Order: sequence, then C-alpha cells, then structure tokens
Amino acid sequence: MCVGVPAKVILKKEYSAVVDVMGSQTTVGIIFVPEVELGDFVIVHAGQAMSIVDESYARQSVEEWRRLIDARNSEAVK
Amino acid sequence: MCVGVPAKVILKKEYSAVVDVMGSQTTVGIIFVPEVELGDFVIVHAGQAMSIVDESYARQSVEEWRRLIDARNSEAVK
Amino acid sequence: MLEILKQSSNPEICRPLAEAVIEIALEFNRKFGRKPAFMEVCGSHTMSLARTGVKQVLKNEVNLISGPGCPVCVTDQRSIDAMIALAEGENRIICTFGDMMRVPGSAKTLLDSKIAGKDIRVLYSPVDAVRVAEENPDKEVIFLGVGFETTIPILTLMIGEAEKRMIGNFSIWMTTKLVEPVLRFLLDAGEVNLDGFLLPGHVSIVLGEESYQYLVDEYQISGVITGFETAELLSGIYKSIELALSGQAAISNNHPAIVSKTGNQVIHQWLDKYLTNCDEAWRGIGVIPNSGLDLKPEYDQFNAKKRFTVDVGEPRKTKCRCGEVIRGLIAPNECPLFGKACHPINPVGPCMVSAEGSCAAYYQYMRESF
Amino acid sequence: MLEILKQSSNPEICRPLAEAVIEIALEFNRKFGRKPAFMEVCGSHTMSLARTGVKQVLKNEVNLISGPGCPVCVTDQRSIDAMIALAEGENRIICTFGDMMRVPGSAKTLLDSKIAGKDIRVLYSPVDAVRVAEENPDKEVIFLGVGFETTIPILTLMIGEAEKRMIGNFSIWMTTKLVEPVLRFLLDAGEVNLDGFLLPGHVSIVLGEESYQYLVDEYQISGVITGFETAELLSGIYKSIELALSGQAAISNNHPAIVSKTGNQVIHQWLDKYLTNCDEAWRGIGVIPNSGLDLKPEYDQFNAKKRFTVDVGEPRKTKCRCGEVIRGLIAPNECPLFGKACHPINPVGPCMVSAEGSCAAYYQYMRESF
Amino acid sequence: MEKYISLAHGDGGELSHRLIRDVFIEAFGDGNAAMFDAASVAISASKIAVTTDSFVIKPIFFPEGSIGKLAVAGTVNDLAVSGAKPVYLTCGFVIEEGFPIADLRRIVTDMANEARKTGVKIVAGDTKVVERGCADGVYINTTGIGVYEANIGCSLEFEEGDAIIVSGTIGDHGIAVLAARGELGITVPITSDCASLNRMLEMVLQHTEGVRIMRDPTRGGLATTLVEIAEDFNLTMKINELDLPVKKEVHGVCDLLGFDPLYIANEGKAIIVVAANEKDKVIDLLREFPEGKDAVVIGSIIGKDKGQLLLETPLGSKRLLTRLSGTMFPRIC
Amino acid sequence: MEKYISLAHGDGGELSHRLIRDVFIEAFGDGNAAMFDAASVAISASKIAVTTDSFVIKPIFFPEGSIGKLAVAGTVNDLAVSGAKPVYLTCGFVIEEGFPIADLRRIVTDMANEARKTGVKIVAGDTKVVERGCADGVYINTTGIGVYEANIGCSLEFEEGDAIIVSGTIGDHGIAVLAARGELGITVPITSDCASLNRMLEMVLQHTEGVRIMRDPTRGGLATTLVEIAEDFNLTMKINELDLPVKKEVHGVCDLLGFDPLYIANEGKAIIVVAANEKDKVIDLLREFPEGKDAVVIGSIIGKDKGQLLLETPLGSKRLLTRLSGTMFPRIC
Ligand code: SF4
Ligand code: SF4
Ligand SMILES: [Mg+2]
Ligand SMILES: [Mg+2]
Ligand SMILES: [Mg+2]
Ligand SMILES: [Mg+2]
Ligand SMILES: [Mg+2]
Ligand SMILES: [Mg+2]
Ligand SMILES: [Mg+2]
Ligand SMILES: [Mg+2]
Ligand SMILES: [Mg+2]
Ligand SMILES: [Mg+2]
Repeated sequence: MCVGVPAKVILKKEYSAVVDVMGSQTTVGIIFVPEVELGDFVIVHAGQAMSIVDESYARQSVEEWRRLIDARNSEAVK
Repeated sequence: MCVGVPAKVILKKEYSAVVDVMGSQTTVGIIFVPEVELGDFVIVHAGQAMSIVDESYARQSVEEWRRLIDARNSEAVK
Repeated sequence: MLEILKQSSNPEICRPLAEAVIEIALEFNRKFGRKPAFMEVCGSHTMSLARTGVKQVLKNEVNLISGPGCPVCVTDQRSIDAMIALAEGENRIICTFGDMMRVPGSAKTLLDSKIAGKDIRVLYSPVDAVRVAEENPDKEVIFLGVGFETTIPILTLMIGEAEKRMIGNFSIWMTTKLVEPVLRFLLDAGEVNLDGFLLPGHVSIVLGEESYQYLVDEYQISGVITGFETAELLSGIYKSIELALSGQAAISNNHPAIVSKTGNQVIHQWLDKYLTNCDEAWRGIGVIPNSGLDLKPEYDQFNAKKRFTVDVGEPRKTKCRCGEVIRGLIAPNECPLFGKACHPINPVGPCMVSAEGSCAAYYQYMRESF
Repeated sequence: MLEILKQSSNPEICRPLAEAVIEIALEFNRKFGRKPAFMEVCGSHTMSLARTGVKQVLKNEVNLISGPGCPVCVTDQRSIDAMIALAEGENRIICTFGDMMRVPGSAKTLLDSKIAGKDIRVLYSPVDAVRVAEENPDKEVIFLGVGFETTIPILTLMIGEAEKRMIGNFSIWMTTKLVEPVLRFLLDAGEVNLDGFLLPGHVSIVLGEESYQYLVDEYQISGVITGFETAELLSGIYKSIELALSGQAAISNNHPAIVSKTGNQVIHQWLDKYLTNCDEAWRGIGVIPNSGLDLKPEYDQFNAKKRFTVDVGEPRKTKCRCGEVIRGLIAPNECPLFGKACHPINPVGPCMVSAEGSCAAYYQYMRESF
Repeated sequence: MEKYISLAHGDGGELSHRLIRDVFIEAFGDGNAAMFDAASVAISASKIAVTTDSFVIKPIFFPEGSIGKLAVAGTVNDLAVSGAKPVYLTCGFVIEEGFPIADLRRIVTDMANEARKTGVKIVAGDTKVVERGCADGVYINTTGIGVYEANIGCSLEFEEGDAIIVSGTIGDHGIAVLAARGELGITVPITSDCASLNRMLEMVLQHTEGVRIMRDPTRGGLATTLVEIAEDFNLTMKINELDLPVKKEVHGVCDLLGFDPLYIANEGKAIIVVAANEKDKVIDLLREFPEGKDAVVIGSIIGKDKGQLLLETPLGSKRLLTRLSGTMFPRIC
Repeated sequence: MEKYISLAHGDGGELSHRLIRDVFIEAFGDGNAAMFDAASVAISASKIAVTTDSFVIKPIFFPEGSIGKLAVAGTVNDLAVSGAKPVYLTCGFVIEEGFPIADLRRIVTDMANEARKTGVKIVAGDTKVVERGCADGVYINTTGIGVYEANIGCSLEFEEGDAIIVSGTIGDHGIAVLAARGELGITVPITSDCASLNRMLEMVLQHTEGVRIMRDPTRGGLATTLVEIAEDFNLTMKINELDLPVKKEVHGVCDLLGFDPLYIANEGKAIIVVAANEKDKVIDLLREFPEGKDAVVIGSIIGKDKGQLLLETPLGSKRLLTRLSGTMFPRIC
C-alpha cells in the first residue's frame, strides 16, 4: 500500500524482471505489462509493474511545470 | 537405569502412589506391587515400585552385618 | 530518464510551483470569495500531501479534504473484527499488508494475536503468500485481501498462481473497495462542497482517464488525475483550480506518463476472469451496492469467506470519528481524541494507524508543534 | 524403617565390614594361593562398587570382575547405529534414557542428532513417552527400549498404557537383554575363572532367588544376590568368599528384604502377556539365541521394528575393546585408549559413556591420580 | 500500558522509551542514566573488579528467588568472592515477544530490591526484544564493577594444610529449580539458596587473615569449582564425602534422579580456602550470618604439585574428581 | 573439538572449560581472567563511564560486519559519544544449541580484532547455552568501561544557533542488514557502516571547544536520537530534509519498502551538537577520517523551550518529528 516507485528494467524474464531502483535491485512481476522492454521504467506497486512510464509524457509534464513557473515569473516581472 | 531407591508410600491411589524419599515427594506406579500399603517402603526403579521392602529381613541384614563385625572384633580380642 | 523523473521533487521546481498554486488560489478567492476546495480521493494522496508539506504550504489558500480512499480505514468494523477472529483459528497462517497489524478490532488487534503466538506474517510482496502456502502444506494460509483498484489486480495474480500450482491450502479473505461507487455516494449525499477531485494516479493506471467521465456527465464536477511527488501534486492542484476558475467541468490527466486513456487492459482481463461485483459495507457509510469485488463462484476454493466461518459479535462502540473523517466531514484534528487518547502507538480508529489514514497522516506529518 | 535402611551406608558399619572382608579374603588366599575372583554381573553393581570405594578398598585382596551387565554396552553396534538412524527420520520424537545420548554410533551420536535439530527427549520416567505420544498426535513417538530384566517390565507397562488409551503413534524399538543366556554363554565359553557371581539385586526382584539354581545345578558355581549400598556390597562379597571357602556351590540371597524366592509374579504376568523370547546380538559376542525379549506379534502396532525400516551400513571399526571389557577379559584401564583417546567427554565405546559402563565407572570413580 | 512485550518495545522508538520510563526507571530510580549512552559514575580506587554473567534460568520464578534476584546476587557474588566491594551494576535484557509486562515488573523489582540490600547501584541498562520462539521469556546479563579496598583481599599464597570451607549446604539451588520446572514430577521442600554474600564475605576478609581464595560454586557445582582452583594453582586438594553438607531432601532427589550433589549448582554459597589456624574463626564469622549458618570445613590442601581434587569416601578410599562432564542439566542459572 | 555447541558447553563443566580455553582465551588472549570470578584491572580516573548493550542482530554476518564487530563497536561508541576513552569491555554470550563453533570462532575473532583496533581490552566473559529454539544463533552482551580525561568532554551547555552535525550518510547499516536477511528479495550495493568511532571523536573533543553533546543514532535512527536529545534537554531543534546525507541506494530501498531513512539504524555514525562558530572545524576534523568523510551540518538548535524536533521540508514547511513509533523493524542491532 504505497505509491508506485519508478524502476528501470535491467533484465527481463518471462513473467518477471529485475529492476533497478536508484542503484538497488529487486525482482518484480511483469504480467501486467507484457510489452515492457529492457531499459523501460515501470511503476512498481506491491511487487508488480503496473504501468510503463512514457518518457515523452514525463518530459512534457516537467516542461509544463517550468512553463507554469516561467509564466508566473514573467508575470511577476510585469 | 539406576539402582532402586527406597521410598515410603504416603498416599495410595489405584495405580500409583505418592512416595516420600528423604523428605521429597514424587509419584510412582504401583501396578507391580498391588498389595502395597500406606507406610510401606518400596524400591523404585524408573518411576515404578518394583518391590516392597520387608522390614524384618532388612533388620536381619543389619544384624548380620553387626554379627560379622562383632565376630571379627571378638576374634581380634582373642 | 531518471533525471526527468527526479524533477518532480526538485525544490527549484517545487517551491516556485507552490507559489504559482497559491497565486491562482488567491485569484479563485478573489473571484468567489472563498478558498477552492478539492478532495483527494486516495489515502496515498493524503499521505503524500502531508509528507511533502504541500498541504501545509497551501493551508491558507486551498482547502484540501481527505476522502474515503484509505482501504483499511473504510473497511467496516465488523469486517475488521472478522479478520482478527479469523486469525484466532488453529493451524492457520495469516498473511497481510503491514498496516493491518495495529488496526483496532473491537477486542484486540492482529498484533495482539501475533504477540500471543498466532502465526501472522507481514509480507512486502503479497504474491509471497502463495509460496508460504506451498511451504506449509499442513496449514491454511489466508491472505487478508484489503484494497482498492490498485491492489485488487495483485489479488487476482495470487489466485492465478495458486490455481496454476494447484495449491489447495491458500485462500483470500476478500474485502475490497471500488472508487466509483463511493464517489457517487458522496456526491449523491451532497455532504461536502467540492470544486473537484484529485484523482489517484495509481488507481488511474488501472481505470484509465475515460473511466471518470461520469463525474462530468452526471455530476458536472471536475477531476484531475494526479501523481504523488511534490511537483505532480502541486501541478494537479493548479490544474484543478484552473478548471474551477474556468467554470467548466472536465477530467484532466495530469499524470499522462503512466496513466492512459483506457487504463491497463491486461489488468482488466485479469479482473474480469476472476472477479465479480459485490456489495460492500463501508465504515461510517454502510453497505454500498456493488462497491467491491469478490471472487467468482467458480473460485470458491480460494475464497476464505467460503472456506471459514468466523463468529463476530456486535462491534464495540468507540468515540472514534473515522466515519466522518473518511467522508471528508471533519479534519482529523477536529476529533476530540486526536493526539490525546488516540495516537499511532495506541490508535482508537484505523485512520490513525493505516499508512494511508488521514489521522495518521495528520499526526505524523502535519503537526508543527504540540 | 529408614533408620534401618540407612545403616547400609553407615561408615561405622561399613569400615569394619570392609576389614572383615579383607580378612576372609586373606584366608582364601592363604588356602588357595590366589585372590578370590567374582564377577559382578550387573552394570549398576560395577558403578556402585566403584563409587562407594568398595572395589578400591578390596583391590589387593579380591578380584572383582565386571560382567556383561550394562544394557547399553552390550547392545551391538549395528543396533546402536539403527537407533541413531531411526532418529533421523522426519516427524518423529525419539524418547530415551539419558545414557543413550552420547553412545557413539558409527557416524554420530543421538546427541549430535539432537543438536542438529532432531526431537530427541530424555525421560526420567519412561512411561511419560506415552503421554508425549498423546500430546503429539501428528508425530511418531518411539521409545528406545534398551534394558535388562529390571527395565523390561516397564516397557510392557508402556505398551499396556498405549493399548488402553488407544494411542496409535507410539511404539518401542525393542533391544532388550536377559541375564541367564549371557551367563550361560560366559560359563560355556570358559574364558574367565570365577569363584562366583555377585547377582544383581534389582534384576533379582523380578527373577527371584530360585531362578539362579541352574548356576549350581549345571555349572557348580555360586551366586550371591547382592544390593547396591556399601554394606550390602561388602556383605555380599563376604558371603561369596565364605561359599568359595566352603567348597560348596549355592545361591545365597543376601538381599532378602526386597528379593523373594520366586520373584515378582505380577511382573511375570506382564512379561508373559506382551513378550516372547527372541535372539539378540551382543557386542563382542554375537547373536545368542533367545537372549532377549521382543513384543509378541499381536502387538506389532507397538513394535517400532515392524513399523519403521532403517538403513544401516557396516559398523565402523574402532580400536575400542568394549567387547572384551564386557566379557570380563580385560579391565578398562587395560584398553590402550582408556583416558587418552577415550574419556567421558569423547567416548570411543559405550562402556565409557553409559551410567553403568565399566570404563565410565573406572574413569569416574576409580582413578586416584592421573 | 500494554500487557505484553512486542517487537516495538525493542526498536528504540516510542514504546522502548515508555518501557524504560515506566518499568526500568520506575524501579531502578535513576532517570538521568537514560539520557546518555553511558552512565558517568565516581570511582574511588585505582584497581577495580569487573565481572559479567548472563542468566537464562528456567523457570524465571522459583522458590525464594527469580531471574532478577539471581542476576543481581550472582554478579555481586562474583565480585565479593574476588575480594572486591560491589558498587555498580549494569543490566541487559533480551526479552521474547509476548512476555508479560507484569512479569517483567516483578523481575525488575526483585533486581532493585536485591541491589538495595547489597548496596550496589544499577547504573546502565539495555533492552532488546526478539521474535517469539527466539528466546525463552527473558535473559538477563548483569555486569558488575567492584572496588578493592586497601589491605583487604585474598593472598593466593596457598600452603599445605590450608582448610577448604563451604559456607553451607550444597545443591539446594539446582534441586529447587529443577523441581520448580515441574517436569520431573517431584515436590521438594527446598528453596533456592540464591543470596548475595558480599556483606558476609566482607566481614570474613576484614576480620581474618590468611584467606587464600574465595569462589562461588555455581554452575558445575562444588566439585567443578574446586577442580578449577586445584588446576589453576596446581594444588592437590582433598575433600571428605562425610563432611559435605547436603540436605537430606537434596540427597533423596539426587538418588532418585541419579544426580550427584557435588555437581549441582549453588547460588548463595562460597568456598573459602584459608590458613588452617584461621579456619575456626572463619567458620564462626560465617555462622553469624543466616547464609553461613551451615558453614563447615570439608577438606584441605594436601599438596602443591598435582593440580588435582580428591574425594575421600566413607570407606576411606580416595578418588579423583573431575569437572562436570557432559551431563545435560537443564538451565538452572 | 566438537563442531556444534551443545548444552554441555554451557553447564560450567569440562566442555565449558574447553570452549573458554580453545575459543575465547585463544582469541582474547588473556588466560588469567578465566581463573577468577572477576577480572581485576587498573583504573586511572576518579570518574568512569559505564554502558551496556545486548546484540541480537539477524543475520549475524552481514556486509562489512558481524555481530562480533558490532558488539565491540557499539559499546565502544556509547563510551566515545559520552566523551570517555573506552578501556575495558566484558562480553556475555547466549548461544543456541547447535550453533556452529566455526561461526563462534569467526565472531570472537571479529571481536578481538575490533577491540585491538580501538584499544579496548576484553577483560571478562560468560557463556550460556540454551536449548534449540530458545535463541536465534547467538546473542552477545557487551558492557564497556571508559575513563574521562580531565578537561575533555561535552559541556551540555546548549545555545540557540548550535549546529547539529551528523558524521556521515544515514540508514546504511539498517538497509544493508535488512537486505542481507534475504527476505526482502532486494540486492543493495550498500555495506553496514558498523565502525568504532572513538579515535575520531577523541580527536574532535581534543581539538575543539564547544561540543555540547554527542550521540550515536543507532536503533530508532537519527530522528529518534534527536528527539531524545530535544526532550531530555528541552531544546527546539530543526533539521533540514534537503541537508540529510542519504545514499541514493538507501533512498531507493526506502521508497520501495515504505521506510524513512530518518528512522533507520546506523552503527558507525555520530551526532554532534556544537557551538555554531566551531562547526566548520568539527566538520573538517571529522572529514579527516574515513568514517567521517561525509560529515555535514544538518540543522541547528532554534530554541530552548519546547523539547521538540522539527523537520523542514524541501518546500519550506516544517513538521514535528517523533520517535519511531511501533513499526516492526526486524532485528538489526
Ligand atoms: S483521531 Fe483517532 S479516534 Fe479520532 S477519528 Fe482519527 S482515528 Fe478515530
Ligand atoms: S576405554 Fe573406551 S575404547 Fe577402551 S574399551 Fe572402554 S569404551 Fe572402549
Ligand atoms: Mg548509543
Ligand atoms: Mg562472571
Ligand atoms: Mg557468576
Ligand atoms: Mg542500548
Ligand atoms: Mg518460547
Ligand atoms: Mg562465580
Ligand atoms: Mg548502551
Ligand atoms: Mg549502543
Ligand atoms: Mg559466568
Ligand atoms: Mg532458531
């Protein structure tokens, strides 16, 4: 019962994968994300990968945050 | 696997008896000595009374030892 | 990519973001003469908002209300008592998530039973319960299946595993909950006035963005799918205020990197295979029809409720106000027991002990002094 | 009566009695030009003679030879190995008398198995084994039934108890020995020259005085039934020398207070009911026909040898000379390993570890220096 | 407060804090000690005695004693027989999950009482909790610090003829504890001799000269302790079986079970080796204390060459005694 | 010699004697100690520090450490953070029947090595053996005695503005040990920080003034230890989340398992509260030692009234930290 943790797939087996979480490794189930590939980041919940992180969307989110900040800064400048 | 210990019967039940061994009490089986009576001394082996001590014979034995000693002493005196 | 993901807790992003949220919240206030009010549906959101400080930083400008999203907290007392009674049986191994251990039953807790010698095991990875069953063929191994949509799929995996390995001594005591029925209940009851919902990122992985459309269509209320890191929380709240300001109800996916439009279809297949809707009793609410999932009858052999009967009496009455906390009617510190008779070492209600409980979140992460 | 019984260890009686024995022994010596030689048949006699100092006090005047009367010591190696192998099985509780624990098997001891985690229990009261079985219905409880006539009746009591209480998971691994066959073996072999036997008091409780008549009738050798306290031992030896001096073979009951003419008839009934003669293998001797008692076939359910099979290989060969010690051919300290490679902490043979073993008696009670 | 010990009582957090506050400080009194990683205490000697013992006795409560009383008395006695005056004690608890806190309180109270009686201060403590099945109730380590007073102590200058004294009947503790376990089905009207001997032994050291060594014959019993002395100092010692003080009930139980009182643990007895001409004075001094009322001379040093202990039997023969060897006594200390 | 510990190794008889001779004296060197009930040692101070701890860690061997190393370092550290120079140690073993003697040797060797490195002498010991299932391998109690040197120590004179320093990254020990248990299925490239800090801390005390207090944040972690200080001395302390030194791998494991590094045990770290103007000097001194290379200031004393510890989040909000409360960490010390 914890929020998902992003983990990088470094070894893929049939139903499980070894993932790296900031330098520590553990094995997670990948039954729910059969399409996962080596190098992908997955969201792990209670030992199972639930979703594959979409890098471009992740990047978009960060850009959006920056835009919000910049907008405010430029507003502040105004 | 130890030599029998003489114990005094202080409480008799159907198949067992509480016996006193120099002030300590324990329960022993009396199936092998059904005729045992309160106050009797029994020889206990591995938790079972195996035999009832015959007081007159016990007394006889002691007397015999004394006779042996006395005989020798009187001989020595001679 | 780790670099990108890390940005979500980068203070150089988070601090100005928080200021941006405050600014737009003030704008809302100027426009409507009150703070915008959102309910975080999910207990993990409650915890994250408290732990990261987002809730405190925004406390004067945004009204963040905790909703019925802590699975342990919403489980009704009779159900809690039943699970504890279950553990009393002979020759059983109870496997559970850690935060069930200290949840107060009417007479005792699972931890009390464990201390008294019952074999109750906290698992980090629930699927291990099947292995426990395999390793202890002469014991009945029962997993306490408490959870929302994020956890339920994992329960089906366990059944699948037990089925495949033909393990006869494994079962799950199902007491699961679904988000949609309880949101509908809250909206139908109309007890809380909200400008929108913060929708949980991980539940949404399963459900998908489109599944929330009923909020807009039937209740004209917005929902923003939000992650759990500081910047994700802040931007989710920002978007919620933006929507509220716009006057338009909409579902917005603020967590697109992991949440898709239609959810995880593989998981849907697993759920469909093993589970069927059932009525569930909610703490402080009562039974909500079709608000949970139970095993289909063909899997009765894995259904602990079918295999074991437990006797539970009438639940003990306490002064705990978890029911109201869950429905968002009061904040934890409005409960007179909060921090006095009730604290994490000696919790009176489940909200003080679950890792996602509102009272626990408040006690652990939101007190600035005492 | 306790006062009377206590006299048997009263030094004011014992010391002069020892002198009387020495005196009559010297008389024997004067007459025959050698020390009188007696065999104490029983291991308990060996221990008592050593512990009380009787053996030392008489060592120059009387030749006291230990016989084959330690039940653990006379058990052949294959049988020891079998009992240890038995303990290796899963789901068993082995109950035993304490002195089996350190008896060296070819590869290990029962103590090694216990240390490695096997459930092996030393019982003070063997009948408790039946209770252990009752309390552990899902385990097989096996008692290691090692013993002579004094102990065998107690084994039958256990069977009776298990029968009465219908306990299905209890059995005895019978490996018992009888006094008469081995005495006949020794006498037939003619290896030791004896002036008589010290016959064991407690075995005689069961057998009775008359049972030894074959010694006189068939072998023209005397036997004196003797107790275990100092005065009893001394007077028994005294009587033995007296008989030897008289030139007449006879059985003398020097322990009449507890030993009757015909033995304990109740015990005989128990033995008859459950047991039947069987061949037994003796250490250093080999199989002696009808030298032991086994359960009758109708009690196979309580017969561990019928219920369990154990694999034992060829016993390991050692330099241990227990076989000769048992037959009275050498004294313990004539074994080259005595006190060096072999001592109670690290016994090479059973004679060094059993509570009735000759080597143990010698090591513990007869060394005056080292 | 909780009724039973849980793992959380040992994790160093809030429950540990409360346990220390409500049970240990409550009994031992000194709240300050809990504030630091180490206690800071005054010491008035340039030589100190240090000893440690762990107590794993079963049962933890027994006639006239408990693991708590024993843990204090045992360590106090190790200091006292060394000729030191016991001043400070530490205690380390290893507790099994599920242990009743009421029992813990009783134990801690026994410790506090015994400490008060003997005049030692318990200055530091520690508590660990292990999972159910990883201990048997509670184990206690106590470590003691004593100070040597000038001109008082044991000389270690043994002479032939030195008397061997034991301060009372042997085997009481071991037999009382074995009986209290209930497994043997024996009822014994014997209580443990568990007692702190520091006052009595201090008196002996202060008022006599010629004490060579003192020891407490605990685990392994009188014989084992004397063998250790004989070997360590290369002495030939002889004790007389007829002189050994053994209660008749202890004798009876030993006969029944095949034990030898010489190897049974004592927890309130001292062995004192003293110059022959001082032995009566030592006996007189000992007998002034209830713990020493049965003190007797049991033997003497008969040589200074062999490192052996001999027992003279009632028949007058002698035999070598060795250490307790491999019998499996249950936990009695 | 036997391969496994049996009950007889703890009965005080011949096997106990041999175990002491062949394992303990062999490693610790001083045979004389075994001859007496207490060790007699010289002491050169009128004030000594005394501390005790039992070690029940599972597993007993872990990356860069063992229960033996830990038992010495842990007690040495309690003395060192108290400002004392560790001089003597006692050790009490409770061993489970069946424990491999080879493992015991390894543990005892680790203890001897760590003692040699830190300059303490192990002067007394005790061994008890309990039945299989009554312990989990081996438990060790160590009790330490330290001496205070004149004019050196902690002042306890706290001031607003005093800096809070931690000598390195937090959580390493707890995470390394948890991973080494194997139950979590996690591989962590982290080793325990288990180390004796006495040389380093002695240097700090000798070369700086204004050290108020030192503590080692073991069980309960950094947060619990700081809460204890705050409450005991009625201080308001604040630490900054962004300044906490946490290895990324420790962070990752905590995220995965829902742990908080603030509450995870350390076994080679010190907290030092020091006057603000001395903090850089302390940091410089610490960083001269490998054990102190990651030393940083993590917060400060912001008041002297409330007895509270606050954490400032990256967003700038503050929240109260409490002691570790009732989470069930497995045995890691
Ligand atoms: S503070 Fe405690 S009693 Fe009050 S609502 Fe929360 S859990 Fe219930
Ligand atoms: S001394 Fe040892 S090796 Fe020799 S005969 Fe006796 S038991 Fe066998
Ligand atoms: Mg510390
Ligand atoms: Mg000691
Ligand atoms: Mg001691
Ligand atoms: Mg401690
Ligand atoms: Mg237990
Ligand atoms: Mg001692
Ligand atoms: Mg300490
Ligand atoms: Mg410590
Ligand atoms: Mg000791
Ligand atoms: Mg174990």
